[in-house]
Amino acid sequence: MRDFLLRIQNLCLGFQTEAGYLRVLDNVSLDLTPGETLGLVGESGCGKSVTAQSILRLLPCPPSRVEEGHIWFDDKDILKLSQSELQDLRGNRIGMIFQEPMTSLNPTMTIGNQLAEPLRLHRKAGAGEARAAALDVLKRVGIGNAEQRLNQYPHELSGGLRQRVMIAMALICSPQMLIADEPTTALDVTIQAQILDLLRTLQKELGISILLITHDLGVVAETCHRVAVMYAGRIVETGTAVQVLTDPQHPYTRGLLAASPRYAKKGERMPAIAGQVPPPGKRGQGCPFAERCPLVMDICATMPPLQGDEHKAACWATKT
Amino acid sequence: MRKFLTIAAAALALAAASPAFAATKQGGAAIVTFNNDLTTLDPQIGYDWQNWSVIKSIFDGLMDYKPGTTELEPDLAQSYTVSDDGLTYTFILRDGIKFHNGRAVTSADVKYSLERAVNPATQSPGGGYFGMIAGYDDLTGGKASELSGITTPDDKTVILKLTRPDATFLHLMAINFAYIVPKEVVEAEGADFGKKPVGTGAFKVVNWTPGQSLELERFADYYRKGLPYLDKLTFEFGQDPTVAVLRLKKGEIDIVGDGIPPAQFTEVMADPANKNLIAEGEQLHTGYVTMNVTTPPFDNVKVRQAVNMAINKDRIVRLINNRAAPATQALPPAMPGYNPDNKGYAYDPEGAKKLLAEAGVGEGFTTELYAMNVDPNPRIAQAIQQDLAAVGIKAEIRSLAQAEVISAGGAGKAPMIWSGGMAWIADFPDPANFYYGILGCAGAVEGGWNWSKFCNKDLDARAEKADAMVKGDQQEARIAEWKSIFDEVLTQAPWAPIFNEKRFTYHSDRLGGEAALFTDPIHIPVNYDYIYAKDAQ
Amino acid sequence: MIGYLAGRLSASFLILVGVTIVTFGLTFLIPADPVAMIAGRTSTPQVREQIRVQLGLDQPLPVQYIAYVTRLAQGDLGRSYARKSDVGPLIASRLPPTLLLMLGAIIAELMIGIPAGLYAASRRGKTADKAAMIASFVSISTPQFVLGLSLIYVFAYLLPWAPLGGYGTFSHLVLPALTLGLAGGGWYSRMMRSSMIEVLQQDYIRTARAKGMPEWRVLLRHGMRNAILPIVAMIGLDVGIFMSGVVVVENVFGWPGIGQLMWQAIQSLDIPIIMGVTLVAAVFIVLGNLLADMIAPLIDPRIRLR
Amino acid sequence: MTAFLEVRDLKKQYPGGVRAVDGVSFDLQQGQTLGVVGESGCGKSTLARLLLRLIEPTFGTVRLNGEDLLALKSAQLRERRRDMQIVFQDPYASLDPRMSIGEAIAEPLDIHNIGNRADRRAQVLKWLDRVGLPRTAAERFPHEFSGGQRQRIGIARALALRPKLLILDEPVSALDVSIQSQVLNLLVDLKSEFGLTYIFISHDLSVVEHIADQVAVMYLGVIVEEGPSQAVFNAPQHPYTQALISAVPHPDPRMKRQRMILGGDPPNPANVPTGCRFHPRCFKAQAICASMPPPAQAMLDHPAWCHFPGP
Amino acid sequence: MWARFARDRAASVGLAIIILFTVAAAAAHWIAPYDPTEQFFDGLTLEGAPLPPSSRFWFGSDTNGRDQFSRLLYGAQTSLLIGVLANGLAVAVGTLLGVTAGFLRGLTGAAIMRLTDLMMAFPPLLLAIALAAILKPGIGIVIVVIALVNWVQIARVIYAETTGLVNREYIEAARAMGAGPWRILWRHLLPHLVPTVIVYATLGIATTVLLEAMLSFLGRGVQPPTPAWGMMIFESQSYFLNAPWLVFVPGAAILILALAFNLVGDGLRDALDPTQRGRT
Repeated sequence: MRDFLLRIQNLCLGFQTEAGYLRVLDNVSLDLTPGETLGLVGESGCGKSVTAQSILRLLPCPPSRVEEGHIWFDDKDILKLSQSELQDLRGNRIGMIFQEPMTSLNPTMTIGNQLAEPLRLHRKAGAGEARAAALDVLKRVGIGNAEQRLNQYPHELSGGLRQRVMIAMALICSPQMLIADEPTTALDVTIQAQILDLLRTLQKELGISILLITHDLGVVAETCHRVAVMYAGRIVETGTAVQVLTDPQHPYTRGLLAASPRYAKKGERMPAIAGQVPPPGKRGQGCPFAERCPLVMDICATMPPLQGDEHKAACWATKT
Repeated sequence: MRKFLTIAAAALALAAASPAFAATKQGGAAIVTFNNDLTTLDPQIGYDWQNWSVIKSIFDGLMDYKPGTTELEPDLAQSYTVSDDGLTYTFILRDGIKFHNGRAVTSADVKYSLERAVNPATQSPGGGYFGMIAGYDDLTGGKASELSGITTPDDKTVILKLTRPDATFLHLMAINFAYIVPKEVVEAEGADFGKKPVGTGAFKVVNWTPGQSLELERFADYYRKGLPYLDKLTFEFGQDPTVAVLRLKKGEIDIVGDGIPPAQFTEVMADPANKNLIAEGEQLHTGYVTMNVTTPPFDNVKVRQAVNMAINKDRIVRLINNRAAPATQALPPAMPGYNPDNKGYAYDPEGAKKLLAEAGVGEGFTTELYAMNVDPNPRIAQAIQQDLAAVGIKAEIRSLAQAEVISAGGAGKAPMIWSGGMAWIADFPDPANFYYGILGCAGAVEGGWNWSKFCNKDLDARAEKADAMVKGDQQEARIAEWKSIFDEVLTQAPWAPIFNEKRFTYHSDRLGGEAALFTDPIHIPVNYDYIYAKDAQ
Repeated sequence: MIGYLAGRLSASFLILVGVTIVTFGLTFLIPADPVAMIAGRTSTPQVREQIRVQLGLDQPLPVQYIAYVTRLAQGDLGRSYARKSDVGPLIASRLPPTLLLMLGAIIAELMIGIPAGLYAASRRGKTADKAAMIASFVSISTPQFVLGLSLIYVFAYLLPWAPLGGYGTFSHLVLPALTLGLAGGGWYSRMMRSSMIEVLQQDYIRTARAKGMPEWRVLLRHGMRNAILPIVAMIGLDVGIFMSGVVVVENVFGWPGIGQLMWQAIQSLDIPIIMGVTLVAAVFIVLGNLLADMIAPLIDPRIRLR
Repeated sequence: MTAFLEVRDLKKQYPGGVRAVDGVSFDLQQGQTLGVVGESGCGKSTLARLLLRLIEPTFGTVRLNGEDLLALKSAQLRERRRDMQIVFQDPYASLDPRMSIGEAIAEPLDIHNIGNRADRRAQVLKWLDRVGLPRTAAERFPHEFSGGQRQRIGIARALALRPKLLILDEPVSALDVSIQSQVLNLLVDLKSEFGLTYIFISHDLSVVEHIADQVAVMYLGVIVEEGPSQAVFNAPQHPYTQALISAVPHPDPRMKRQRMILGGDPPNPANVPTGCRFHPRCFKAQAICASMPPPAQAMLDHPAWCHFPGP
Repeated sequence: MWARFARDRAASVGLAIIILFTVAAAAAHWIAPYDPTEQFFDGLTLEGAPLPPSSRFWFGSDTNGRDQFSRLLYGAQTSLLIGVLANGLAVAVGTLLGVTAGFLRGLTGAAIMRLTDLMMAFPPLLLAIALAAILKPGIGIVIVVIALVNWVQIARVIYAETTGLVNREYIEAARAMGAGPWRILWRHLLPHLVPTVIVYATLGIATTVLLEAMLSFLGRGVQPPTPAWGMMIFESQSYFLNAPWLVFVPGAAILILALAFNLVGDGLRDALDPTQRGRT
């Protein structure tokens, strides 16, 4: 039995809209062990960001609603925590960073104040103590001129630096877990390489668990121990990074890998997955990928379960 | 009761009650409210109804009127003599008259004050009154810096030489423009003299916060011993009269300076608690409609008469809560020269139509009626408009700021003007004051105040002849002549007289004094020098 | 930052010069002859002519304008025709009540607008939100003189809780300040609501929540400061709106400020006062905008870059 | 032979000293695809707009089929725009949200007075078919479509005028991988079908590698390396190109590569370093790099602007 | 769009009120019990005070003894006319100048914006008096003056929006297609400004009526005895304690009409936005 830090069980979640209730997460289950990096991959609209945000219950409620499921963190169900218990968890035991370092920092507060905020909140740190800690963490995430940076505002920093500040802010209370929601998507490749390198280093040094949300299989390959692939609100494949990326079982994962321009032959048509991701509300009872799937069968009208041991896939066509 | 309150009766009452004055004790204070701020307290400059009475309590002139009446008496002058030809007046000043700054008044101050009024540099609106003093033209023309007609042989004597006899001259020595000011203070303060006035009057200024309040204090060295009665007199500004009435009911203030606002008039009058608190009196006032006689169709006397007949004065009087009496002629009833036998034009729309037809405008015409834009004037104008419409005259109303109406009137651009809000309240109680500026040729020039542009050389000559009658025994004949002049004016009909306004002063129960003091025809509205505080008695 | 301020200052100066030109030009179109107002009913044409020369009205317009500006530069705003006193001190004595009233109105509108907007934003789409927004429309739709009279009628006449008018104590200030500020409060509540709703959707609000901040601190510490920017810009414009508003409100309440002065001057067409108040009002409007320009970078450091 | 598109020393300088594009020259033959790669702020999007004169260049020449575009008067230029069109990165921002799809696709025809209403309507339907959208799309509005569909609309609109040159400014960057490959395929198909010439601008090297015949690598407003796609990707000469290629993550976790991680921040066009613009971040930098701009050095078969080119 | 609008209950109520007022104004001649200018002899008490509401005068009589209800109905004509035309003109001028300044920028744009700065620093009343001195008083001048005073704020808002829109990529796309400036203005800028324009066209009603009252008072506006709501209030302002119906009846009419326009404006803004169409 593995020792789980975070365990999401059968999470079903949706939004109440004018057009009615739309389910966006369907039976999502995930495990994260201490010191592990789990990649959650999928295309836009697949529910990966919603999953990440639901862990810290950051989705406004209403319109969002959890139909059923549990999110266990350290043997407590986050979904049942009181508001103050939840606030004690956020930023303190679980840190989170977002896709847009540009807009995720408050433009009207200095870096120093924003960094200090979690410490003052959770540790009741004094101003001097918080400042020292902020300096320390800025250095740790590789920001030079830390003293000077503390007094600067977000707009005075480049995108890469801002993302480092975000990471520093998430780490300042030494959390057990970090949720990184598309942390490099808005960055240039050379900067992306820096940030991914930083995440790897930090994880080795601090031993924290990371849930990394991304759409880029390359990022997963370079950073994650294990991977979960999401499609239309469901986990369709999960396993170690090597298993999933070198021996994909689900036709969607396969298609995704094949569509990467890396693998396409010059001058040839690229292997593409036809069609679109069905939007929430137009997802039936069966396999959501069925309408785009080359291997579609009659049985696909019912949802296949995740099958397998370590490497699981939710597809009728694949043997496990 | 109301009959008792006519001017003459009030004067009698005052005279009869005069021993009681001796018993009146000094002390106490009163608060008067005004909506608008006071403009200036400079006697040579101040010329609106609001500062008029306040100036009278701070300054004095050679002559004055008996309180509550229109009867002349010497004031700072102990006595005066008039030469037989009526061209030389000699005034002897009283002893012991001091300015508020402690300096004694001399004859030089009188000369300086009159010259100051005439000198164009002062920009006095009343300088023109003194045109009969010798040297006037030289001073106004910039050829002299003094009035050659005024000499001061000694500290107490002032001799005034006139270029023509003028029966109104003693009245002129009693109006504010002729009040005595101390030269050294005027020169030291310059333009600020109107804000920090120093006079010889019953009250002196203690503090003036523009827009808020003016505090006056009894002048201890006032030459009339025992006067004034009040120790302190405070004016509060920016007080809406509606609010002021409510505050008076609560006992917070003593006099509603602006009078009872039309909106509350009926309610206040109906309240039995106010029975003894409202003083009613007449004013030397006529409200009238001018018709520009130089432009058609008002160049036709029949049209002007028709207008006189078309207007229902009774209804207009009711519109302003009966605070006036329908006017029959240009002069108000309390003015010498008023002809009680002349009933003027009766309301007769049919007759008016007939006259219009005779004048060749039977099908009616379109014209403009100017009026000042402050209540109740636009309402009165609308009432006139409706009456005119009934006889076929379509008058568009131009409801404008006072200055614009005056400008339009002066320029002769206004076919008809309703005079309300700018109307003639006499500066002194003499028919002459109702003639030259507003009905004579002198006023019928560009910028003048004769808005009808009515200029009748014969009448002017007769008026001058009447005013040359200066001797005591000629006075009856003089007034008779004026009466006939004004009868002729009525026939020529440059105006349509509408009503004579009455004044109602609402005061607190704390204040005492004859009703005539609260509706003084000279100290409009209140003679502050003689009213007293009941709680000091 | 210094360049930014210098630019704002020189622009402000140009506006003031423009105001003097336009004011001066417009007053010549007003059909009231100052000489007639000064000279009075007994004056002779001779005296009137002399006064005309004294006032310099016989000079060509550009000469008169230069004389006017020269006097202005020396701090001389001219002399009132109707009030026979210098305009400068007159306005100076009327300014404190007006500034007090405007301050009261700004406080009133902020105290109404910001909490109402915040509350509506936090209850978005609920009954409370809708009620607040209807209320804001009512306050915007009410003409000030109707509002002022209604407040007097109810709170000073029917229920004598406040004085009927006048100046002096705090209780005198309440109704006029409310009258002047209520419409602004309506505007602000709408602006604050939409601005706050926008801010609440920003990523950094999510960041703040992810840090574990209690909701009220998120609203106040991260939300307010960012949402208030458009309102700060409005406070500058408010000065201008108030400058018109005080004319009405001061009259309704007998408040001895420059609004009342202006109203009386307009009624008597006392041109020097009209010009003086216009100029002083323009100075305050310009100062108000300048102040808003200076406060904005303190709230949002990004503006310093401009 | 003159090139189809000839660009010489093109410069755009903004007030305040920002040198967004600082002397770019290249030739492009008809039917070819030029890929322009670089990171944000390198000037590649400005270059696209300069070529179309959506931004007025400060200096330089652009010749299309021998005609100097920069000499055209504005009316002539608008006319000439029939020949060259652009597809933007953000398909949502580049479609007027208040215009239906049909109106949007018909607009270029409308502008150039091509055909009557019915003709234009037919064209709209034809192009909808061609880019793989349902005909019902004509009546709908941009917000009703997904990113990939919107980009198809953008392409249809650009092609409606049958241009010769199509500039694609990051056309697939905002799209998901599975959609990206669909759009790339569509672009390849359209190019051969209509004989188009492409300038394909992207920060994504693998996409450029796939689609481009020629590649130009831009850094801080200048081209640092240029050549046939295969040559540049297989044997990059400039250290920046090398770093760029190595920074792209590869979706095979078993591939253990030696990665070059560039230090420092992305370049700032308001503050261009002296000498070689790349020297502050370069692992090969020497003294000369800070003082002298590097000349073009052709190693193997393509030029790189570096003092020390080569692997 | 109409379906969306109809679903907005507040806006529908607003529209109903506007229609009701418009109909009442148009039919004033048939609905009004009396001539609005007739000063009745029995319209005042013997002491000359106006009469409170009664069966003879439904909303009481005014200080000249005229029927307040009839004046209110006829006044609706004037006030609606002024409100709609003056605001329309102001919005047209403001939009035109704002768009021009935002679209052209450069010298023209700067000149227009400096003009707005100047106008903002300037009391509208003075402008009104001076202008009125040249023009003949009446409804026309009220409309012109109000337009001149009110365009400024609209121009600034439109300018700000235009500068934002001009930088949008779809404008660039239109230019790339070869669209000329006029086309961009008409097809791509103005449609986006319509919601703002509508909101301002409706929000200004209350201010407009106030200005009308002031101008009428100064003798530049509606000439007596023609009734207009603002003037009706101003005329009887001092009677509000003793004859409150004189102030509060037309006051309520202004408030209700302005509120109705505001509600409709708000509703239209939401309904006109196609990004909201069919959206959840």
